[in-house]
Amino acid sequence: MKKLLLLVSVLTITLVLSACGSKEKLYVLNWGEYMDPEIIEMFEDEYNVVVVYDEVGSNEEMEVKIKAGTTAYDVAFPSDYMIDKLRQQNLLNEIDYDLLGGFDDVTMKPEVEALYAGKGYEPYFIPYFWGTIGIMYNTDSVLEEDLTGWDILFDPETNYKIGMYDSARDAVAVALLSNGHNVNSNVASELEEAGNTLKNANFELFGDDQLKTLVQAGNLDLALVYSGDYFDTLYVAEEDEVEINFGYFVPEITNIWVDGFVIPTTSENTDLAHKFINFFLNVEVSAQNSDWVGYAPVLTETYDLLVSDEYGYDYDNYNPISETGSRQMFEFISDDRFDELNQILNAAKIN
Amino acid sequence: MNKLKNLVYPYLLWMGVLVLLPTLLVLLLSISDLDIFNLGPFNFSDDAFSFLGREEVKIAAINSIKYSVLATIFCFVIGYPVAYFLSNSNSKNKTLYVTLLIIPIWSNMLLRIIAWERLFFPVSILNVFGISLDLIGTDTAIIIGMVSMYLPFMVLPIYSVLEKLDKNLIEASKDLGANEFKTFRKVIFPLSIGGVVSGTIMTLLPAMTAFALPERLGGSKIILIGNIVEDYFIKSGNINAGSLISIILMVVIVVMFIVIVKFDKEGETLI
Amino acid sequence: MEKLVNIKNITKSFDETIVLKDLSLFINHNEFVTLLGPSGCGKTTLLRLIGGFETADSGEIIFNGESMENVPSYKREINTVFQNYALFPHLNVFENIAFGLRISKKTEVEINELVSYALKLVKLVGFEKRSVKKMSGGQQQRVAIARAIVNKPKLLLLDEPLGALDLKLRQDMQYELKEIQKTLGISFIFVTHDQEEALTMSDTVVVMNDGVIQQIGTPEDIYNEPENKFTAMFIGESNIIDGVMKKDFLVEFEGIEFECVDKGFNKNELVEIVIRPEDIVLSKETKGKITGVVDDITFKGVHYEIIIMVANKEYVVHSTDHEEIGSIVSLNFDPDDIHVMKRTNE
Amino acid sequence: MINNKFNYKTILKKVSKFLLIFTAYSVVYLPIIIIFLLSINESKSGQNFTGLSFKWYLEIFQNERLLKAIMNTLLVALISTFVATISGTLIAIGINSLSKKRRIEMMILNNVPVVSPDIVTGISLMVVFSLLPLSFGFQTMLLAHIFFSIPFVVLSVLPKLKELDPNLFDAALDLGCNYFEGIYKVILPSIKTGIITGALIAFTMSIDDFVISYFTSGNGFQNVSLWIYARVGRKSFSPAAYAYNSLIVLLTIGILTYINKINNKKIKEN
Repeated sequence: MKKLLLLVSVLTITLVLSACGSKEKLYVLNWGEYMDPEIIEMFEDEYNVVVVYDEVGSNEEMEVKIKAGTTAYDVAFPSDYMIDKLRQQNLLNEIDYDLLGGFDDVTMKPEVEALYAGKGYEPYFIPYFWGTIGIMYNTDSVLEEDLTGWDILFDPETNYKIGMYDSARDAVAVALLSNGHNVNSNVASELEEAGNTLKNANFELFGDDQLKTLVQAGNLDLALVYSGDYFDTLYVAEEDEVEINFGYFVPEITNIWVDGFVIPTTSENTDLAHKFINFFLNVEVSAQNSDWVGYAPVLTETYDLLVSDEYGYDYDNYNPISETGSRQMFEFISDDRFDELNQILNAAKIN
Repeated sequence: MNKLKNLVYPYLLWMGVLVLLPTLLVLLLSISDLDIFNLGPFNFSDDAFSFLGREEVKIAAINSIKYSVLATIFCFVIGYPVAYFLSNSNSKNKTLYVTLLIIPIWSNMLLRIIAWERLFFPVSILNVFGISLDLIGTDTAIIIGMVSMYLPFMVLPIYSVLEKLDKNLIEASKDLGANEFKTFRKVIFPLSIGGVVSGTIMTLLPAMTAFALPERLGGSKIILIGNIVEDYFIKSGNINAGSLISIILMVVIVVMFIVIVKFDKEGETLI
Repeated sequence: MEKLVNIKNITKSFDETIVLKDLSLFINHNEFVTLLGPSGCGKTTLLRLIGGFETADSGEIIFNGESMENVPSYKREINTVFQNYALFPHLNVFENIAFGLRISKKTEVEINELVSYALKLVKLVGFEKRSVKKMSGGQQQRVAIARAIVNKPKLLLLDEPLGALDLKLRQDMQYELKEIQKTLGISFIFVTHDQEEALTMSDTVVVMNDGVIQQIGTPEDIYNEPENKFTAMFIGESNIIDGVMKKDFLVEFEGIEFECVDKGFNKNELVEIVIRPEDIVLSKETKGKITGVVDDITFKGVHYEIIIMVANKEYVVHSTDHEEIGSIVSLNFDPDDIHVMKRTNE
Repeated sequence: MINNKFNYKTILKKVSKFLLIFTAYSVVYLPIIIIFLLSINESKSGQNFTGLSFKWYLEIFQNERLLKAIMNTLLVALISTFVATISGTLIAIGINSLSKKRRIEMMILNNVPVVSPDIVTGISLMVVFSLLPLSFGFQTMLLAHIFFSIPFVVLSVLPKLKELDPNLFDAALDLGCNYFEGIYKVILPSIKTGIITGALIAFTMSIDDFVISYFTSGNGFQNVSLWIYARVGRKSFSPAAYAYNSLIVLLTIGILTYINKINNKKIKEN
């Protein structure tokens, strides 16, 4: 019994020591595997701070964590509509551009900047990564000519095995698009029509991270995915030297999303938060980060660097816009409206 | 013995703060529009109750009961005989065999569910053996998954009750003319009810409130009450409705707990 | 008449320790037999073999003319009263007793009749609905007996059923069991290590030790005519003296020749003599008798227990009158108090 | 007199017995085997077998975040099990000495955490902790794990206490033990198996918990379940998780078979 008591006392001491480190702390709330750990270490060394890195799997979880206030997050990475939602609940600080020295010598890619221009929440965030949603297809089983638009996903008599993303906003948005409506439509009839489209469709399953691997394996022929999912599978397949038997088709009109740095009002260290954001405005750093994460960068300089032969990335099918094509970004919706979308999705799941 | 009583008082305080206070809070949440993230003034409202009428909630409730009962029955049908054979075997590493059956519950449940998911798709490792399953989204997938996760929780209590059974009773029954089967039916099984009750509770409860399992193995097409509660708490932010459903779920479980426990007079069966 | 039970050359061992060594025994109808011996002598194992709870390594058991090989215990018309009663905790008194009857599919009417008869026999009328867990040891024990006899077995096995009872209750139960055996007219095999119990209840006593039968006989034979040292020592108290058998009816020990009632030994055979302490009468010192010095005296209620030192050997004597320690006395006994036995080496 | 009746009934019984045992073990172990196969598969996506490799086992120690998550999981599990077992046992002793009615009431209170869905426990603990002067992270998660482990310890110790002869404790006091010695020397040894079962279950619950940890964690304190769940969003998680999992299972099986072998040797000796 004596030995046990000794063990416990040692454990509690080490624990107490580890808790109150001396260094200044920066609390970051981000998606999983969405930032190169090396860059965090570089930041920690340069500013002699400790970055406490918390991870979540969805925008809604991010909102819950910030609203709960159980941790004083300094930097978070919500998507466009969530930035708008947090702003409206005044949970975000405005970005103080004077503190972002690096901002002057970089320019935001025009098509990215155009997305959120005039949406009202520009002052609250700095873009981090962006992407589209599209259809990942298995090249062995799907005929190129079938890939015309969103309706391929919703054909009730399809003999393709189709996977739908298990997220209310994306599923309903794509249904709306296939009926020619806007992703943010709040018109009851359009939403009802979208609901029926989803209900009558013949989905194999609703999933999230597994959709991309299922298409690659041939368990699914088509699936609604984020552009990042496609690239992630592409890089892994290249690493594995495995035959690339899948493609990414972006219909004419699709949803586009932007994740951005934000500084929640819970932050107790906004200066350090700005330094952290500023750190990623450096072209080399953001290039290394984009290379690790695999998503397309938002800064033109970084984009040019990655496309150059030093990295040799080819982003043309990352966001291929034809002249007639257009992009629609999600806007802030209230909890009730979100609940409505969720009901539509659940209804589709149940039938 | 009475001095031992005051060991209980600190526990009362601890449970008071961490059980009664929150349960009251969740109750309050379910009958008002209190915002959990900034506990301020609130007024009573019954909009949470309107959620109960929803199609998705009704179907989820039916699914939860259907799958948890089915899974528990399968766990019992497989679990009881296995517990019986194990406790009857006189091999010297009997305890090892039982612990081997319990070890898997120490590995992460989400990983095990994902492992099953990979097996249930047509293209899977089973193709090496010429087998190709297409079970995702079917009842079988959910039942197999639940049995795989909860079978040890059924076997353990039954095994321990059978182990404690006084062997003389079995001889007495045989002595009075009952053959193997009758002895089992009239003596062994009735006396092992306590274990069956604990096993049932420890299988039915988790199965009823599962949410990762139906999501992955049911292809999110089969919704259980756990998914609805997760949706309302995290995704669509109607925490009040989520609280109401959780309260109802707890009441149902407690009632079921009391009804099942009636089988075993002492009243504190569980493990 | 065919024997009820015929046990032939039974040997049984539990992982290398031999518990029964080539044992043969037969039991008649309507006979109260007791297996008596120290714990670990194999008596319970023998009982369990008859009951079918163990299978012998070799040898045969014939019950009611049929071999019991491969016959499981539930097919034998034998019932057992277990040492710790083994009452079914989940059934009340009535259901416990009716258990066997329900198995053999008796009608409800028959069951009620038989159970109330059994309850009357064991004096537990009115206890039908009681839960067995809440009853006293004596009552539980009687339920166990009722549960066994109600099935009208041809043979009843009792494995030290009175062990857990207090003295008074045990004596009553000994008497009651004897009565029940008489009224039912079936054979009982009763296992005990308590010699007094064996002597008061049995028609025949089988003394066992180390898996071997030491002696079979009526209580009187066992007590008065012990065939070997073990039985003499185990049953009652006895003084065992080495002696020489001069000729029939004449034995010499302690250097003095005495008349006795035993014969059939060859001349001058070395023998052992058993004299019961209560058979020795003390008297003033007289020539021609064994004389000794009173070494110790203890009051045992019914009698005094006096230790007499003769040369360097101790004699135990039970007598009702007091003797002074150190006084010289003579030991007197009649010829039929002397029991001569073959000398065993151990 | 060996029973060698070999009719179809015994064969049928033997076959059905084997089948049932085989199904039970295979349905429980199949995912473990798949996880093991995934852990030695070279390819990250695990869709196709691109070669045998143990790199994911190495990556456990290279992937700093996963390693930290594993350390956190084990740290919380060990401490919470230790504290829960000690306090749970003492509480069970206390409850056992109550009158029947009081005891049932205490047990209903004790079973609430076991009975209520994890998500409710998680949310309510989060709210209560936010009212208390606690920093979210290790402290709150440890407290939460202790909270839901104690009831299981109480539930496994109590039945053993009921089998205990009540005046054992009085006998100890009578022989001069003081109050604590009485418990420590007399009661604890005789309910050892109950305590061990309770500890094992508490450990299992803590290692495997996800939902309650999700709501009671913070400040970057992450256990393995949270690490896996957080990766579901943007990119799939690294197979190092499979490797860690297989390591735990292999280790436990190894230890238990070893202990079993020793026990059997010990039994054979005496």
